Amino acid sequence: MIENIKSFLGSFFVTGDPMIYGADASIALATIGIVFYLTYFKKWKWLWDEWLTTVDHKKIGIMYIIAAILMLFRGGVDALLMRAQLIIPNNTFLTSQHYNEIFTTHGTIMIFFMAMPFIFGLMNIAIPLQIGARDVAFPFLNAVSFWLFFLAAMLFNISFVIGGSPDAGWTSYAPLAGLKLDPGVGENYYLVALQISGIGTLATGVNFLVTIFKMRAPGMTLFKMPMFTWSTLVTSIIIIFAFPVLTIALALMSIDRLFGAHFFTIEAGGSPMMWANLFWIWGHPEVYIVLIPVLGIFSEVISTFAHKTLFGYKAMVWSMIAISVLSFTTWLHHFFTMGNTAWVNSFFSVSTMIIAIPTGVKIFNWLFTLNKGRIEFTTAMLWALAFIPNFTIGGITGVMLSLAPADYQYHNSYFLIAHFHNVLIAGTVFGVFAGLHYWWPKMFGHVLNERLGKWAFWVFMISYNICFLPMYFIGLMGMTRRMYTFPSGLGWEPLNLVITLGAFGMGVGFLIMVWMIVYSAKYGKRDTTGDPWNGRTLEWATSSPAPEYNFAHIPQVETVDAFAHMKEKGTAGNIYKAPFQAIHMPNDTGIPFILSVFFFIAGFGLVFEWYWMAIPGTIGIIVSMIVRSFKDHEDHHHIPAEEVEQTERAAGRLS
Amino acid sequence: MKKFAMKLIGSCSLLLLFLTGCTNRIAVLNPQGPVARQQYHLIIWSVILTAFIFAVVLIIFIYVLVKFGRKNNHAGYDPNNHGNTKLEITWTLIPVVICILLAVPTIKTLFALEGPPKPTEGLSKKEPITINVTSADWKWIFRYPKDGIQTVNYVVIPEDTPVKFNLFADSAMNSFWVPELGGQQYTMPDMPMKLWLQADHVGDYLGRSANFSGRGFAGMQFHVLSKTDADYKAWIQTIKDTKPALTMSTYEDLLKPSNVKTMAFSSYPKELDDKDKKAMKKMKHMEHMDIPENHLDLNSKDNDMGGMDMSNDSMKGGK
Amino acid sequence: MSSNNHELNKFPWKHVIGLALSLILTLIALWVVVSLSLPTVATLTIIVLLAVCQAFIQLLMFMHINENHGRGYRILAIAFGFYIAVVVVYGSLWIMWFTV
Amino acid sequence: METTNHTPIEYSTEEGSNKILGFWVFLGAEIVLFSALFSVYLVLHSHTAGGPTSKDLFEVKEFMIETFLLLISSFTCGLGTIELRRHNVKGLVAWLVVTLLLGLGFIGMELNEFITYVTVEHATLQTSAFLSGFFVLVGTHGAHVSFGIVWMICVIIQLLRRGVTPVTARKAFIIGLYWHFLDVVWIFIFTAVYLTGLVL
Ligand code: HEA
Ligand code: HEA
Ligand code: CUA
Ligand SMILES: [Cu+2]
Repeated sequence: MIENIKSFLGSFFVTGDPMIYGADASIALATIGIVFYLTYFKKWKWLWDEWLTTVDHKKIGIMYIIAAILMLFRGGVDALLMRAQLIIPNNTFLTSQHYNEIFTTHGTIMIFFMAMPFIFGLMNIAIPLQIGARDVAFPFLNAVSFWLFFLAAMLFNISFVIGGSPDAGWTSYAPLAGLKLDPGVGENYYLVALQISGIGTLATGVNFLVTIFKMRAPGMTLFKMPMFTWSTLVTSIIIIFAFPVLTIALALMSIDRLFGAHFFTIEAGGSPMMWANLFWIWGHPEVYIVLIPVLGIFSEVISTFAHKTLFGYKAMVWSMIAISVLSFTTWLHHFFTMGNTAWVNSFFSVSTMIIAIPTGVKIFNWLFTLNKGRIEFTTAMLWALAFIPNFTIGGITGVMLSLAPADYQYHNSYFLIAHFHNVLIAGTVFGVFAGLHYWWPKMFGHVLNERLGKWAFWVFMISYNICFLPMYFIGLMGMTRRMYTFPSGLGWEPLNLVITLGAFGMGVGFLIMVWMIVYSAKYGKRDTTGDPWNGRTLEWATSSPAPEYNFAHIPQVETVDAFAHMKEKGTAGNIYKAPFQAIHMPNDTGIPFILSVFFFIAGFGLVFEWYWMAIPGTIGIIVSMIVRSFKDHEDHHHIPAEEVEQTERAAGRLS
Repeated sequence: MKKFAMKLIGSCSLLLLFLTGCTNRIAVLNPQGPVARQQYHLIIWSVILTAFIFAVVLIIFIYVLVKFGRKNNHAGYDPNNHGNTKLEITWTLIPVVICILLAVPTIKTLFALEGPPKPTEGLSKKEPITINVTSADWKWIFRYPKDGIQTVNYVVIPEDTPVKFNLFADSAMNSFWVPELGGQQYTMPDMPMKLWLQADHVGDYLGRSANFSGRGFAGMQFHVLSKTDADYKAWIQTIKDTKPALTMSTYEDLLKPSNVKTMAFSSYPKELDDKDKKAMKKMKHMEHMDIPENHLDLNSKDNDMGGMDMSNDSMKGGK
Repeated sequence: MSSNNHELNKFPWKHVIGLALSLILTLIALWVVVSLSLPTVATLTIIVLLAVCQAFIQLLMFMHINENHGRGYRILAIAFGFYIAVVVVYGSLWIMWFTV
Repeated sequence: METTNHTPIEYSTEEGSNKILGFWVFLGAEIVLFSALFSVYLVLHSHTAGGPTSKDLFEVKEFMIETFLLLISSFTCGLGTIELRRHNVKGLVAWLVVTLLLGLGFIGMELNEFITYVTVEHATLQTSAFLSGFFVLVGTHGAHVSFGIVWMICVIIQLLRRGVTPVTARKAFIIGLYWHFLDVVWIFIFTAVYLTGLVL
């Protein structure tokens, strides 16, 4: 009996590695610490009332961003561990198995649990404010999306200590990821966690699409929307039409693994290549899902700090629409080397390089927004400016990859690794950092420290180039990705060393940034006007942080850059002019959280194929949905006019 | 801002440095055969065009920052400058032209790579040879159907001769890559593939798997030795004379997950040849995937290796 | 019980026609497959076209895709969905059937 | 073209019309979801691994009855929507119940079909890639229908309890859209799986 329990625990918890015991201990300590803190300071009720049950888009946005920064840390530690292993040839710091798990979780976490949630967080913060709305179209669904993402991220992360992490790469190619070659539970974690967070992502897409289509302030026609709103609209469309394919791919692989079907197996006619096909039908649009929103952020930041209206507004919009339509016709460029006919490869080569054209249009429009501007070098602006050359490097190497015969030489080498970090970091990461600095005052009512921010910027940006530029060359030298170690004597040593140093430099940059956030929370300059940057769009028209109802009166929009126009005309004050009216707002609810906990339970059960756990979890999901269906007609309340008046007065807006 | 610009210029010149000098350590930029050379030309062509684009972006970028970024000097500030149709058309058309300039050689090269490479200038045309390659966990197995020998983790080819590599996989996918001789192709368990390569000269070229296949992946490295015709023939004879024969059970042991050193065998069981052949026949006739299952029989490990019956297509289910 | 809109009190012709059409198209498709021995490609083309017609019948006759209240957005969503569906199905078949 | 010159009750609130649009968008996503399943099925159709083929399995009579059941249920569901717009709870509920029964009939037949395949023909999910594709594609549709039945029951209960309000009307309208949509999907299954299975 005791032996049984022992051997069960031995396989349940990952054992045998001091690093993992360290992780076990720190997770346990952190959990105890948090529980103690909440109990001691009697914060449980606060946590539940203010956060776990909230449907306020601003709070949900903040939670997304906190979670994303934590995941950036986790993914970053993974990256640093990998780089530490590759600092010298034939290193034995990590075993092969451990390294494989680490790059898999690094890629997966960075894309699914860092990049996307960070972006969703900023969307949540900014979109309803930018379009002059009181909330998103479906606040309840919004909370569901967040909690599904959050609990899926937790599910994915516990794989590190319970059962073992996935080890077949973030692309999880069959047959390597199939049951026969990868029998552990790690791959199940990948499948189940991504499935759960994917559902949340799809819901986010629908939510923001409807929000932008239907909830804009009067007068804001589509072509008067701020650029971040446009980019969110386009992104939502890509999400809605790309994610179902991932849902299917994951589901089929799960059915293969759990129920012995033969979609991607080697036996019984399965087609491993079909996995690659499905994965990339989703996967290529996915890279634009994490890129296009930040293009919107850059447009906002560049036009704000060049103190100019955006150059070529219409071209900016149409190029994003073109990218979204084209993004669905290029997926094969990820497997040019799988024996396709020359016709197939030709088609996808050309369809891929065509994307350079609309992207280029955007680059030049930003450059000409800066032209004749009055450029103010705030930290947010620095991130946006650094984006332009750095992303262009990633973009043009993308075009080099798109030439299929040349890709035969680049594919899966460090050249590819360099390409996608150049676009993902110079694009997505710089973008969310710019957005974080830009909207921070709107979220918390104080400005981030500029001096520390600039330090973080320079350290991170320079290290980033030191880290990723050499990768192009080491790739051309023949080093492939996913090698847990490399032999000496091939001339790879110096470059690998430089790359690792760059990676740790980025770590330092990240630490400065964390310090900056902590420091600013204490000493940051308060933003009393609600408009710290002399902004151009409606989010700056309300106080910082915005009141629960966002705007006392829904603004009336006449032009692009609506708020700049209002300030010129002197009508900006209309938004908080007495008399006030009662405002209709959605109620807080615990159902999204509870529903997602059931998803977690069902998911954990599936990972271990414990149906005694998965089935009750599923029943819990269905019951939560039915309960919601029977209660959803009573989920609103009104904020009385007097309370609106008090709030506005407290924000110093009424004399 | 100056610092920033300096750094960018610095990294650019670094790029140039790498492209001009010391390329012989950079395998991809050191092509040793016609296939790699075609790809190399395409790569250089694309580097020139994209570098041009990058230069344009960089110049405008530095110009606007220097001109409009200086403190306290706002000459030329024009907050209402919001578009210029002529400019916008220009920067749409130039990339279009560049895309066309890239697309045409890409498509030409793709079709050219379908067949055996044309002989390198100044060298005579020779009959192609065929080598069957199987990736297993985690090693490369090479079979010479004409000479009946097998090697592991190294392969010898005659110089200046087109070699058709037929690619198979046991278990996971891998990718067969010898950068100095040419770009890669996957080996896939459900699907036979081919890759033409050719070495112009005698030499030792390093190859490795480019597609992750599990724990032993980093060790999936092999050497391609290119020899003169006479040396090649002599080598084959030596292998035949001095190396042991491969039995089916040794072969099955070989397929088990492990990293191994180089090996050679003077002969291998005929079944393996039949399997390779059968798979390839299916590839040729594979107008579409409407072919009986397990067209790569090599993978149905559990079928009866002794009594392979070619007329019977019944190795269903791999069980 | 009654509505002031006279449209609603009429016999539901649209729905009846929709049903009749869908039944007829279904039977035609079956007939093409079972009784006509056309070349495979022709048969498949015809039945796929018939299915697309049926989809339109459902959308127009039953699902009110064409009535007011945000018609543009609705049609956009469905049209984009069809675009992606065609790309996914056709693209996958092209890639997966004609490889090597 | 429908000329509705008044606003139907399900669209009468902002929430109602947002949710209906949201549901259409969701249907757009469902189109893609099924298209991915269709492409998998079609690619794997010939990968029978020596197991039964589509010609061995499909019975014209069976799948025609299934098709008619669904087509008619789509019609009755549409009649329900007309009653909804007449604010006639009884009529609406009656048609929904008819729809539901037809749907149950369909599910019953499909289950029966699956059970026959598994027990009589020994054609299971695990037999071949083709059958994996078949069971999962057709099964996903069946699961949608079953989910629709549970959902419709919930809507009927709410209609009976609360009558036609903007909230219940919106729900009744949306379940109608869902049901018609599943009919569209079935038409493609009928075409690409069953009829095609007789040809290829
Ligand atoms: C944010 C993410 C992001 C973005 C934006 C891009 C953008 C692009 N990517 Fe990248 N890509 C990835 C993330 C991204 N990619 C990832 C993660 C992978 C690897 C996945 C894996 O295997 O794990 C990958 C892999 C990848 C491959 C597969 C390579 C291989 O596996 O062998 C290819 C091949 O064509 C490619 C091409 C492109 C192209 C052409 C663009 C274009 O969109 C770039 C367009 C931009 C520009 C070109 C710059 C600006 C334009 C101008 C200044 C105008 C004029 C320019 C010209 C005419 C050249 N990418
Ligand atoms: C948005 C996405 C994103 C981001 C931001 C990053 C960020 C980084 N990535 Fe990567 N990466 C991917 C997406 C991303 N990556 C993907 C998709 C893959 C493919 C995976 C696969 O093959 O399946 C990949 C793969 C990948 C590889 C290839 C591994 C291999 O194939 O063998 C490498 C190697 O150097 C690497 C490095 C880095 C580094 C150094 C960073 C740096 O930017 C990280 C910056 C560092 C921090 C932010 C850390 C902060 C932490 C501290 C300061 C704490 C210090 C504490 C300790 C050391 C204990 N990444
Ligand atoms: Cu893949 Cu044949
Ligand atoms: Cu891509």
